[in-house]
Amino acid sequence: MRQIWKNPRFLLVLLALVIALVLLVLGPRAILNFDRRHTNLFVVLLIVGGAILFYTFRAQSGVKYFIRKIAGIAAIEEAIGRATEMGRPVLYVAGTQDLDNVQTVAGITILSSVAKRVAEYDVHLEMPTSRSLVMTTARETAKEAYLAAGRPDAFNEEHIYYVTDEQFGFVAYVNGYMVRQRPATCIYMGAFFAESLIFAETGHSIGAVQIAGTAQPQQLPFFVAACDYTLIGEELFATSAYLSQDPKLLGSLRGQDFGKAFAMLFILLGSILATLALLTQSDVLTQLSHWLQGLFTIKSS
Amino acid sequence: MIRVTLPVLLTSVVGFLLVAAFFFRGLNRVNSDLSEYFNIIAAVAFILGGGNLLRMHLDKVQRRRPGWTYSIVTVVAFLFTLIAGLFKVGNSQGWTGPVEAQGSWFNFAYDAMFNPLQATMFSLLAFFVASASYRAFRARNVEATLLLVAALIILLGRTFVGAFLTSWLPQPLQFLSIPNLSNWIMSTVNLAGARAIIIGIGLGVISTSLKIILGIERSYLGGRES
Amino acid sequence: MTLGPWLEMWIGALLTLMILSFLFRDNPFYRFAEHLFVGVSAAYWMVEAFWTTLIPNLFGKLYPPLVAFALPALAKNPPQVSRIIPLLFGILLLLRLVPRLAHWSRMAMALAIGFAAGTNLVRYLESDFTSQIGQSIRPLVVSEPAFSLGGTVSALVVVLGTLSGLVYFFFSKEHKGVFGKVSRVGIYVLMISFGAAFGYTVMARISLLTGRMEFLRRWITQGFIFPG
Amino acid sequence: MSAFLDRVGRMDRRLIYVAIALAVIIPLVAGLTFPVITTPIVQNIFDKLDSLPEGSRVILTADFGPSTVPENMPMIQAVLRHALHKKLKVYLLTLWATGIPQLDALEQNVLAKDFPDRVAGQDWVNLGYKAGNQGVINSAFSDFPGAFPVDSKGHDVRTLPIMEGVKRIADFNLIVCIASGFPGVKEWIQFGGDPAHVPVAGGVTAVEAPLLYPYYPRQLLGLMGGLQGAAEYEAALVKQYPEYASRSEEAIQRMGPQTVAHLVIIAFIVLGNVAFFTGGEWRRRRT
Repeated sequence: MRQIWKNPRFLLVLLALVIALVLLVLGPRAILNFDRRHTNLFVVLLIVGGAILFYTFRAQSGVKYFIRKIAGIAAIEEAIGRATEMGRPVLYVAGTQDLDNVQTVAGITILSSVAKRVAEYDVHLEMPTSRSLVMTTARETAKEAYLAAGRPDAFNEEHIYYVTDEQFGFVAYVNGYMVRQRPATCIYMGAFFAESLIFAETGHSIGAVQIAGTAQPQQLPFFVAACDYTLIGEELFATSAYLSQDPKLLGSLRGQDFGKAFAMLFILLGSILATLALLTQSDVLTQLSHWLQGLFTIKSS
Repeated sequence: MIRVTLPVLLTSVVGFLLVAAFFFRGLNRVNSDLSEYFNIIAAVAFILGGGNLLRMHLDKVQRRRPGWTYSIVTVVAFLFTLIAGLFKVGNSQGWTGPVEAQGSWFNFAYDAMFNPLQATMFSLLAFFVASASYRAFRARNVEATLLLVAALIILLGRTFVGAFLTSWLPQPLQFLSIPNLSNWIMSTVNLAGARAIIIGIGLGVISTSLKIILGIERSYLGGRES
Repeated sequence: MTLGPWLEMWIGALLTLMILSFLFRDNPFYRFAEHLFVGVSAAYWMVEAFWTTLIPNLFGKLYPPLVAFALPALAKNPPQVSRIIPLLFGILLLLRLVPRLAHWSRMAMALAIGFAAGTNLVRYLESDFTSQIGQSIRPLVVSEPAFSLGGTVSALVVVLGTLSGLVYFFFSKEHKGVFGKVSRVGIYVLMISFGAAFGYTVMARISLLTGRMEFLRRWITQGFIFPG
Repeated sequence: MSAFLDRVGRMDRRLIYVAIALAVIIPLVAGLTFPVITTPIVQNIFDKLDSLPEGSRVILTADFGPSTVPENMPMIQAVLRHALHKKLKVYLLTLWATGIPQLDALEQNVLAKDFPDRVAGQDWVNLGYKAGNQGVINSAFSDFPGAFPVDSKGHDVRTLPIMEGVKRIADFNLIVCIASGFPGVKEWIQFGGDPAHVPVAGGVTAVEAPLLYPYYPRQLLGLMGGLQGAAEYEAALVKQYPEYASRSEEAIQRMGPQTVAHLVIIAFIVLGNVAFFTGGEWRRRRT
């Protein structure tokens, strides 16, 4: 019973209570005022979110799921080992955006696993940040990770520091750091914009192993072209689960696969229906096709 | 208790409230208020970040550590711009004028130093795009070959060479000409690839956000069951 | 050209050359420009945050007369007591400077991360997941105004390309057999779209350098005439 | 020979940087220009405008701010010169508050200088800026004079001869939207072109173009993408009407460095692969 508030189920119940309380306090006006335009989104969230939670809790209660290997994630462990052998630092950049971007939060959760390994290998981890809030959170996360790895004394807060909010001022600094300290491994995890290629090309020029992960579609071509390994979009969000091997997190990946199957089913179903409606020109099929597409169309305000 | 559970609980409540604010019309003030709260916290965080930057460089100067002369440059530039901006030095309209007002020292720092440095760092991309193309577009395996061919077709399509190279094609085969092929790739294969990636990202964000809100993903707090 | 712009042109030109020198190799000139840029830009964003967030949104709303010296228009608004909350969280964050109370700063981080999770979840649910499925639902055949083979092939390529791309992202299923083959087609689609996107943006990058070279040409032609 | 190719395969980055720098500087200094071949996606716009009979009505929008003038301005100037040459009735307007200076610039640089004989309110009209984004198109769909009651000088549109017979968007023969974001080409297709069955052509910045390809060719008859698109339209205009050569080649001139830099990059890619196939790496992999 003592560990009650560690158990997610307890948290879930507590949450439901808090939310019900908030809605009651705000008065029935808010509850009755359900935004009809977002009904289809609410249904999609229930289905996809429900699947993710279902598989998460099933995995927690012991069900084992197959998880395919992702080369980029496996390479992270090797790359930290390489840095240790060469006695050179590991450079970690959690994107150039602030904590209100969930890709940055993903970069911080991956830092937790990377910092554990860095603590075990006792190699120097250097993490310049482009936002003050990211600096403070990353220091907290890394300190906890060193503690979990049993090496609290090895942690030095000075290695995680704020440089500047300016995207290209930050890149100018990191370029200088790379060519002078010559890190053996560069890990970029988070939201990047045009500066992605500058990191990757400078990193290549000093011969570092580079692993990048981002969910900014426009930057993926540059990371894929210039880095040794690239985690593409959704793979960035799966990295924390892979590295921590936490059954709950691995289970949620299976839930995400359900979401992909859901998307594929409706794209295929919808397209075939639209084709038949077009060819047969039958009213029934046309209405059905419009209805199905309407489910996934955003009603503008 | 304070170290892990309380923060996780706060994250959950804030997350739940924002999701609810999206679905219940009565709550949308929550969204605007919380985004202003975030901006304020991020602005206060500057004291920690900027303060640490200043302390780090001052420390380097005092201890004469290697590269300390350059740290003097950062400290002087930082203090000059900070004081010029906070006290609106040289601002024609005094305190009430916009901080970037023409003629103010802060505006001078922006026009003379910030702007050219930013534009030039950005322009380095022209060089790096060339060196990355030279190095990465090599037919090592099937994937790299497809990357190479697609890039070449689009690059050729952007110059007159593309049209010249395939102008000899007979009329029925003109759809294979480089300009048409590059338009076709952009509107079909590129579109399909982008759609698959974006749907995947959507799922990744929904899953990560749900795990954070329900306290399942808490490794950002170190995840130690303290 | 008067003295001010002439001086700014010279400083800009020298800094431009210092940054470009990095392409050759790291050198004292680049190192100077880099440290200068870090100092100026860090302070620049701090000042912006102060005058556009802290003054108008925190102090301006919490106790308007406090900011009357800079924003007289705000002075008569009634104080908004709710601004105590962000002030409180700001103070909690600053407790990091007090070692004994440092862990209280986690509450400010928790609020930020909760904000990220809540806002991103609904935005990506709407614009990235749901509406992309809606836009992918298209007839597989083009027969308006007349049957077009090209149009039909294109429609098929788009739908099948999207489906195979999604198959590549499956985590919990072995990429073997038919599933493995479709996944390979998926990575091929992704690689072609990355190559095309890379080729397409080269032009935008080149124009950045053209802009800088035009600036340097103006410096060379006009910079050496001392403003009278 | 293979030693040379091996070295080519692993050429020093700095050689590439020097080549790119020269590829930009030389055309800039020498004012080099290259033949610009108009591709179908831009030629369709030119042919459509060229095919319209005299007196046809064309909406020409300047939905972009000052920051994208280098890419968008050459497009709108070329289309305006072409429309005026064909004696079409041109209705200039913008849905961007920051678009007004661009409309005024068109009046000075194109209308006043090249077509001084054309009468405002009869051959062309500047309807200025209207707030409301796609809402403006929506209301213009059913009542165009209602959506744009006054022109940029404040005259009541109902008194202007050019507005005779103009009730709805369907009364127009073509919509050409020059834009850089929202509201832009997509909104003019969804709220104007499609419902009113009026053909829509677009001209956007290079970054925006890929997002609009899916609408081409059925909902969007043509699209100018970035400086390249502007240069292609200018090339088509000058080929058909050589008298505009001197005044309408702004984009073509700025395409000099772009074309050379692209050719240099293509050459390096080809060189890299030639060295790769003949050099050691390929043979080592094969044995």
